Amino acid sequence: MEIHRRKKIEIVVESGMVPDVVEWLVAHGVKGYTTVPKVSGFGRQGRRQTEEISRVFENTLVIAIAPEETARLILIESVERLRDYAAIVYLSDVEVARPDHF
Amino acid sequence: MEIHRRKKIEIVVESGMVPDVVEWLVAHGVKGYTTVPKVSGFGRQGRRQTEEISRVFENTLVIAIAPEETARLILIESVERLRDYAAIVYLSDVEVARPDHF
Amino acid sequence: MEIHRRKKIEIVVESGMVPDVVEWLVAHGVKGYTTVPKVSGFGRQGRRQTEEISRVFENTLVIAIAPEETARLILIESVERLRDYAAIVYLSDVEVARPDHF
Amino acid sequence: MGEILSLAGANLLSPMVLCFVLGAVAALIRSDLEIPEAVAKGLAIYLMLAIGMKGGLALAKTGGGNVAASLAMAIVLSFSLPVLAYAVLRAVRALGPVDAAAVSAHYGSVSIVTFVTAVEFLAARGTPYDGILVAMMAAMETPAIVTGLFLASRSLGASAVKRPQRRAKLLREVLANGSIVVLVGGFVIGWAVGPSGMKKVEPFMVDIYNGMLCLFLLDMGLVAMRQLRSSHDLTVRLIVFALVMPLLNAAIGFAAARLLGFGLGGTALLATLCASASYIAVPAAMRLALPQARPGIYVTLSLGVTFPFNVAIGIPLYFAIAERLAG
Amino acid sequence: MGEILSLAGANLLSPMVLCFVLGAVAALIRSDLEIPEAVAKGLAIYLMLAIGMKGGLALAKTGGGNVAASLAMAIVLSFSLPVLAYAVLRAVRALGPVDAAAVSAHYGSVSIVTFVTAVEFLAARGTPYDGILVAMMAAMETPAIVTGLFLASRSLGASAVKRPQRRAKLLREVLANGSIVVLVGGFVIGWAVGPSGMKKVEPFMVDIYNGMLCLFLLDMGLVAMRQLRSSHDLTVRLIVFALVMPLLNAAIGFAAARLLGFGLGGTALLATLCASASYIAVPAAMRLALPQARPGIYVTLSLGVTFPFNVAIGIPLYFAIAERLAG
Amino acid sequence: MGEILSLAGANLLSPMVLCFVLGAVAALIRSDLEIPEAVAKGLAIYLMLAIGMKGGLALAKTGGGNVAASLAMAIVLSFSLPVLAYAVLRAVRALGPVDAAAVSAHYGSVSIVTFVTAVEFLAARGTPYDGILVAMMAAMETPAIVTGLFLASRSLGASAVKRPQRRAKLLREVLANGSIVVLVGGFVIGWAVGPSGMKKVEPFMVDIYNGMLCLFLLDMGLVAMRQLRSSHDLTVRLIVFALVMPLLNAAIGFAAARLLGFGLGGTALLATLCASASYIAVPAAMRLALPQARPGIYVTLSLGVTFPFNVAIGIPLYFAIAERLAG
Ligand SMILES: Nc1ncnc2c1ncn2[C@@H]1O[C@H](COP(=O)(O)O)[C@@H](O)[C@H]1O
Ligand SMILES: Nc1ncnc2c1ncn2[C@@H]1O[C@H](COP(=O)(O)O)[C@@H](O)[C@H]1O
Ligand SMILES: Nc1ncnc2c1ncn2[C@@H]1O[C@H](COP(=O)(O)O)[C@@H](O)[C@H]1O
Ligand code: NA
Ligand code: NA
Ligand code: NA
Repeated sequence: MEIHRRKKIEIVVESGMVPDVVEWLVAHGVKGYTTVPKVSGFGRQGRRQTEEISRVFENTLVIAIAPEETARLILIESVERLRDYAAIVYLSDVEVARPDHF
Repeated sequence: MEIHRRKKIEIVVESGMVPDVVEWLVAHGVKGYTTVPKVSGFGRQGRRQTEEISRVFENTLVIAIAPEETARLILIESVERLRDYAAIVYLSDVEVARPDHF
Repeated sequence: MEIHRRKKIEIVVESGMVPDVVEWLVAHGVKGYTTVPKVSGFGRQGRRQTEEISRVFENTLVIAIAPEETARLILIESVERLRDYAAIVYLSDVEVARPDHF
Repeated sequence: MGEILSLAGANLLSPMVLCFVLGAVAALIRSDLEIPEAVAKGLAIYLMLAIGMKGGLALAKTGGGNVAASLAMAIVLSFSLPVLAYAVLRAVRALGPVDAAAVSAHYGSVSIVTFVTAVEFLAARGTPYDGILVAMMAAMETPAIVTGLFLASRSLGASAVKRPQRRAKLLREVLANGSIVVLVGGFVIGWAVGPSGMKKVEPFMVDIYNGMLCLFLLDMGLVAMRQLRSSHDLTVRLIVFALVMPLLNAAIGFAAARLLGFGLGGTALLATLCASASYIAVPAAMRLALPQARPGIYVTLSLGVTFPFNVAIGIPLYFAIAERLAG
Repeated sequence: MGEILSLAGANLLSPMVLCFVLGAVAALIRSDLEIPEAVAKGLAIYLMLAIGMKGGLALAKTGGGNVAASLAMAIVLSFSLPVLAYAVLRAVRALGPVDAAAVSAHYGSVSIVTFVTAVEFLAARGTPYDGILVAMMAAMETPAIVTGLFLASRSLGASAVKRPQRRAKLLREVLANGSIVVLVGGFVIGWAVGPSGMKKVEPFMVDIYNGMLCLFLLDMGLVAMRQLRSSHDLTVRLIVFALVMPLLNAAIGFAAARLLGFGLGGTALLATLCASASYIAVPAAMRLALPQARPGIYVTLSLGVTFPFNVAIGIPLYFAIAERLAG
Repeated sequence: MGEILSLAGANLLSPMVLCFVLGAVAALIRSDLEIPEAVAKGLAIYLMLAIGMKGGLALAKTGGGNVAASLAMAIVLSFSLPVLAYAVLRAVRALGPVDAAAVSAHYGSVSIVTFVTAVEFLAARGTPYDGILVAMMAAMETPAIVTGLFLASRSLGASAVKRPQRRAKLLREVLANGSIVVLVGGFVIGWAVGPSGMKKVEPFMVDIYNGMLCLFLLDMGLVAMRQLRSSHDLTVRLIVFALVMPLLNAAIGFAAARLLGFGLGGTALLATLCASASYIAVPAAMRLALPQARPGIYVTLSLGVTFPFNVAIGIPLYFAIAERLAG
């Protein structure tokens, strides 16, 4: 069986933005995504942590496996698109067995 | 100190299948695994999301660090084994310091 | 836009140690981190799983993107620092767009 | 007919049913209202424990009657009801054999929340019921799964119903599933401690019960309507099935109640059990043992169509018919 | 003055307010005490449903009065109060225009928990209030958001208030947000089922209400104090604003209550609504529509300063003033 | 003996203890029953707040007595009980020094749920107790940790008990841990608001208390039995230790109660406190400060063996002995 290379896009972003982020990924032709809710963190915007009365300080981790070009495009667009929000984006290499799925 | 290369296997799978998946990983000699519960997602089977009355639409992320050959074997077997279920599998490279642990 | 290489440090560790681990990462100049709480797992210390009355058997996944040297140093120090605790550490390569953030 | 409408109207004006409607409306207008999963599960365990205890206490008070016959009847009903549902689905060509088998298992099993709402309906009218009904509900939860898997294996070949050792495991799991354990456990506790023991927990298990049910039905309304909205596989034929099948099964329930010599309360409840469809235990079992069947169909029919129908219309209807039969 | 102090003292000696203080103390001494998020959300939904039902029941009992006028007044207040807050903040140069606009939206909207605590305060004194106040609270929750965004867009240019189609979506979302749906839904249910229907859920919705409020205020004390501790952006000027603004808004509330001809209970509650600041719905909306504004400021002011002030001192104070005005 | 058996039988027939048994049975038959963690934590906080308030109210009603002496005794007991446990474990060669030190800290501290169940046992028999017992429980929670760490450091060398600045932090954390804060806070609130204030929250804090305890003990039964099942490190010697140690500690408790001049209720409760072993606060502290000790041993002994023993047999036993001593 052949093994195929794809990129994994990971985005840690404030939870309120997840619907937006997901819409944006899908608009780029991403075929699927996974979200890990109630993630805490620390970054330029200070401590952000779940168990809050509002979701204003809660993060979500969004994961999407996609072709390399799509991933790069998303990384580049993210700089502008997520500038004002609590968010980071990074890519890494992954191997998959079913290329039609990603 | 020397640094050693291993593969990270990541499996997003419907939560009901986790006991099966874990048994299968261990049968391949994997020495440990980590599971992230209540993960949401979207894929060929449509939207799958937690906060449901049954766990039928809930996903879990399973992570295992293992030697390269084990990881490849698992990736290949996964195609047949998880065909009928909501699931994706992908591999990536990682570096570890304690080779006996993985 | 230029793309920059960083290392992703991932640490699965018993939840009670997270404040310690995070302090240690920040002491190494890491500019941010993300924690995924209530993660289950299996390893040398046996089955560790959330939904417990105490947090003694609960794991957390800590993620930090950092420069390569920092990451290697943390990996090496981890062997001594986390020896007595339930914990694993591994590194992988990631690409980011905003080098000043990591 | 007039009586049925007035019963349905009165039913709709209870705070419990209106909370269900509120949840459904919230989902319809795409509100972000969310009952945390942990709270919903906590409420479900509370309701099962309380209904179990009440049933056990009722049995302790009224004495046995035909306990063995009632339980045997419950098991027979659960084993056989799926055959009817399967036959209907295949006859009207609503689904292929595997999906039809999966759906049929749901209609042979029961919905605990529907039962709990029906008990509340009886209580509001001061109608007593036999405690054994609670045990019958527990007995009806799982046999239907076996029939459903059997129906599927006829068309798939037994091997395709996933690995045999998995099936053994599955059966064990289903028999020890949380709802049954809490229901049966509560039942035994209620029976064992009797009225004086139950007195100690009455404010919690009895007095605030209706209010807890309000919160839980609010969540169920949300979940049922969201399921209905997100579904893409529904056809008119399937929706009609999910509205008519409860009536057919209720008719069988009436006959069984007559055989067992039940009074008004027991008759209405047994019809409700037959008419209701599982949306917790059975979907989980089907998903693992019969992954080829589409959960978007079986969960939507039982949770999105049959459940609301029973809560709003079915329960008062079965009660009205039971009154005629008893009268 | 003596009377105010004694009212404040009595208020502080209620178990509910003391639980709030306990939460705050726990956060102060850096205790690891944690009310699980799911439990806190469940409690919040319970409180909103119960307060909604109580309001609807009160309306059913006492009849309409000037319902339309009251609701219109609520909407006008929520639209206009942010303008005053914005003017004050800019006049004293406490914040730049975008942060000031975001903060002002919070003070035009309302805090449900503050209202709920005030209702409890009235109940302990046997003071009745008009059910319509609950509906007014629901009506006051969102208009302030529109004003806040408008004030921000004046300085940012309309384009910078994030994408227009997002804004439409935002408005729809805010109108169907969970709190409003449960409040209004509970209100309609309480009104529709009337005293006999409410009787069924009274042990849950009324009898244990104070106790549930204790647990919730324990959590709110924790959350408010932790927010205050973790904040780095506060200035003395901002803290003074968060203590004085409630008084200004309460004054406007008294005037509005007089216009509507409210009695003692209604007057005290309307003043409380005006004086309170949102820390759930408005922060979420501001964060998405106005990401340039700092949540560390607006959440801290409303949740960390104004909310504790109102719970401990504001509510008895507004009540005492309402007594004078009514007397 | 006959009386003890009948007390134990009556104890086992309370719905609360039967719920504990139900949880244990569910775990034994490997049911998937699961009380969500958030609900269990919410219930725990409720129980601690309610028991604290009840204790404070009891103190307000009955007046002080020898408050200072009682608290001093509690602290002395907690500091010294681990020494006995450690000596026993080392004498019978059941464990190495580090594991023995960790286990001993658990037996010097207390289990809140055991105490709460014992209070319920007294209430069912109409036996009053002194409110100060609640404060004694809070005082006994942490000193044992210090003794345990000291015993370990003797064999490890002080340096191996993890970094000294960590130890300081640890102590501060333990003193401000959630259970203590809620217990002491509830105690002070109950004392401060007195009977008239407590009246407002009675339906929640008193009336439904037993029922909430049912749900919580259901979960504790599950958790205790699962812990017991999953353990691989247990030996017969250790199990015997976990059954005998409570009796030894209870004997010391009886002596202490006599010194303090306690009545029947207080004597039974102080023996229960001494006999119980911590499975929340102490394991967390040991895990961080003494990672070389195996949690599979200390959690299993205190939670899986001693806790069920006390709930089912210990509490009625200590009560029967207290009756003899008082009589
Ligand atoms: N270097 C980093 N490594 C891992 N996660 C990070 C890092 N920096 C930021 N994050 C995460 O991204 C969120 C938003 O980051 P920021 O926008 O910098 O506040 C934080 O709350 C963290 O969860
Ligand atoms: N391209 C993708 N990237 C990340 N996660 C995915 C992707 N495709 C599917 N998933 C996840 O895998 C689950 C099962 O996928 P599927 O079997 O395609 O429905 C989905 O619910 C998602 O959580
Ligand atoms: N090979 C592995 N792959 C993924 N996660 C692991 C692995 N080994 C251990 N872990 C995780 O790390 C935790 C601590 O491991 P250990 O210290 O080996 O007990 C476990 O509970 C797992 O969550
Ligand atoms: Na049925
Ligand atoms: Na306001
Ligand atoms: Na003890």
